[in-house]
Amino acid sequence: MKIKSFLIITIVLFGVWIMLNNSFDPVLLIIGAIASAVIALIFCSKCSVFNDIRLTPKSFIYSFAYIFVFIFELIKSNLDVAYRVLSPRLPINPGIVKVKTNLKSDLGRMTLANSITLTPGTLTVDIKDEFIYVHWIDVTNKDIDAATEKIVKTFEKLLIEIYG
Amino acid sequence: MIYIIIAIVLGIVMIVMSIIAIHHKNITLAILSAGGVSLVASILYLLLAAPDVALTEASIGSGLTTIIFFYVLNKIKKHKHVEE
Amino acid sequence: MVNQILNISVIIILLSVLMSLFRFIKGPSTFDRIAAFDTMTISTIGLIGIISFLSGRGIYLDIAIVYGLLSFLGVIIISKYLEKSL
Amino acid sequence: MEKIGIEQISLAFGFIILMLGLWGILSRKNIIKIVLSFTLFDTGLNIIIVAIGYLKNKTAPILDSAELQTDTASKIVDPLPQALVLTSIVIGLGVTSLLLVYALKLYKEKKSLFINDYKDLKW
Amino acid sequence: METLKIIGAFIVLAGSIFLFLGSLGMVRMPDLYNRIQAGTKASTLGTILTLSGIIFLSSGWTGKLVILILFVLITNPVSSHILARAAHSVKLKLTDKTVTDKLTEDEELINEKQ
Amino acid sequence: MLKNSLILILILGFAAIMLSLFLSYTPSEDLKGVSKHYAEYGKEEVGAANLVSAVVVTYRGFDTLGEVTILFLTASVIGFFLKVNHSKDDENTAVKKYSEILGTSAKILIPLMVLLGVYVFINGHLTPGGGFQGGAIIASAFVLMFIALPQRKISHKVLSAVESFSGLSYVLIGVLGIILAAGFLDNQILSLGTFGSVLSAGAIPLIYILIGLKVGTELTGIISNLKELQNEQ
Repeated sequence: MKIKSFLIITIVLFGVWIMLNNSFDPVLLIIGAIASAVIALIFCSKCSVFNDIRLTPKSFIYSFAYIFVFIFELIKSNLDVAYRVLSPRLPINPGIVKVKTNLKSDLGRMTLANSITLTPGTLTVDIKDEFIYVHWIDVTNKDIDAATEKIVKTFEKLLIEIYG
Repeated sequence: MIYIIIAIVLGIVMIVMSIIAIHHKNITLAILSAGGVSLVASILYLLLAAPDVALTEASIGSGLTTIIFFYVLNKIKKHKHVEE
Repeated sequence: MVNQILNISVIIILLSVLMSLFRFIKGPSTFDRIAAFDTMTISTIGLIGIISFLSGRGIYLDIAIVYGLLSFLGVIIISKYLEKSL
Repeated sequence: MEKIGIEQISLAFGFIILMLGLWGILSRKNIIKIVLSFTLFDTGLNIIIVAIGYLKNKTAPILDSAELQTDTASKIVDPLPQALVLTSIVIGLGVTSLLLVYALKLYKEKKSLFINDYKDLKW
Repeated sequence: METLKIIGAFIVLAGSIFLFLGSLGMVRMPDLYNRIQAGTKASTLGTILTLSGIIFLSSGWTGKLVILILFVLITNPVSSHILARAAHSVKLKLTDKTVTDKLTEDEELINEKQ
Repeated sequence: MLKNSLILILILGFAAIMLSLFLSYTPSEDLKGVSKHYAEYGKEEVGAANLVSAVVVTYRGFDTLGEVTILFLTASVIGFFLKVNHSKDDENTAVKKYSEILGTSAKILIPLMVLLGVYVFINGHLTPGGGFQGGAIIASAFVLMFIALPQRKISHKVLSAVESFSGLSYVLIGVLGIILAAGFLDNQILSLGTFGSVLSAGAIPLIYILIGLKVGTELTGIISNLKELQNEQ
């Protein structure tokens, strides 16, 4: 299992290296490969962030779907912010609610929390075990299940296919 | 022309931040503002065609100096709460 | 044409920097000021991008990357310090 | 408006920040604030040096395109002040961290950061 | 080619308008959490749009700009989450309009049990 | 009150001097003197695309050696002042307030930041940046590690070993310059290569790698000394 995490990190770092340098000079590629392998060995010999990623075709399809859903939600959330900021009497009704998530993997939980922060009217305040505390700018329902249905479900059903 | 406007606005930001850094009672905020002065100064260096200096100022002058300030302040505050 | 539109966007970004500066001066608590600082630095990343296009030097983008990372680190440090867990 | 360039503006702001830093060093009572003013002073001085090295309508001294590699001297700004400022910033970090550690040590001795409490060398 | 550049310039303009809205929210909103909400979302999309507009304008820099966009996308929500969390842990007051605060209730429950 | 007015008079005097300097300042049109030499012949003599790097590492290499020495002395003095006793009662607060999201994102960001530092100092002779900046970025990555993942430890022995090794090699390269080329810290001990590629500019990339490692480990050492002091009573 360790070797998989190491390989993924090396490949990611190598990709970043190529994009930073913006050239395919063989000397640069060799230096980059060595540097990425050494960094991955030093900093990620124990960490297991990327272990939970499923490398199946299905998960790739879901990743693409996730990216599109995310961009759509991001634009929607900005229009929402624009509406709230520009309207003269500030239509807000804020509060901190509690929602529940079934995700287990670290990376999945981080992605979920970041997505919640960037989607309309919500901000992750804290995450404890399976509960996420969310600051919601327009509380429509204080109940856990109803809030979960509204805030989390769009992303979770995609993320659970990618990270398991 | 546009560079002159950018430089004037950045200069105003820098002066306001340095006045806060010197005169505000809250010392956390003073350190943050001093870091902000360095961070804004690095854009001014960029306008003055000095990218090397800008990179150095952003990484060393702003980043590490602020970090060391906060570590020392944290150590001092552990002994006793010092508000100026 | 392109340069005129870019000049307008630079002026809008500068206005937004000044407005964040207003919150930075006024903000009742320290946290409000940190949030204003964060917004200000993120806006300046866009400003650096436009400056590097107007000067025609792609190497200026390196500074934007370092700048973004270090402003992130600054916000983390100061929040952790205020939370008393540095 | 034609005559005023970005270098004069930066020079003026650099002078103002340097003055503010000097004012802070001389008038503040808290040691941390004095060190902070010292870093401001440093920043102002660096801005002045870089602004003096700037030449109108010229670009950064990094020859990454073929166009810049011929007749270089008429196309770039002065690289020498930039190199000196680079050294100055790094040494500024060293000096600042030393000052701060001294302040920490002083605080442990006297339990105070207030400069008027240190009267040992006053006659 | 020219139209592509003009499209890019308009994308940059849209990005700067979002950045402006973010700062406006920073000024107008009544308490810290709402300010962070407006600030983070608008500044993230604003920066992304600005940088991707520059991709249209100057195609040679795509790699670095994509890296920059990814960095912003990872770091910006994390920093606002940490800020909100720290503010809540030192019990910063929420605005009077607040309807509910489940996190404080839960923390009080835990403290009572101990 | 008297003191404040004295300070004010002093500042005003300085301001008058500065104002006269500012008013008499006339921007120059062209490079003069030694800068002109650097700009015209830097390409053939040093072979670095970034002329600032050429000045810092080769033309004024002694300054840089002194700078590295000053940083080393600072780190030693700080280590001497803050005698660390490795106590065990540590980090309860840090672990209690450990944030999961920050931890996960730090696990992704730390390798990326270190890679960015490596990029900055390997390309020091082509793009803005160099050993000092790259070292500072690596040190910032370690700071993020200290904050976000308090359970991870770094070994001081490895740090000081890397630091001593790179400092020694830097001086050795300087001495090699006396033997193989024109003088101390001359970069022509390796061939200049094609202008604008990675392996060009003689010894500059090598020197920048060494400086980067040295500065990075030194600054990390300073910060970790300051951090471990937190636990001492």
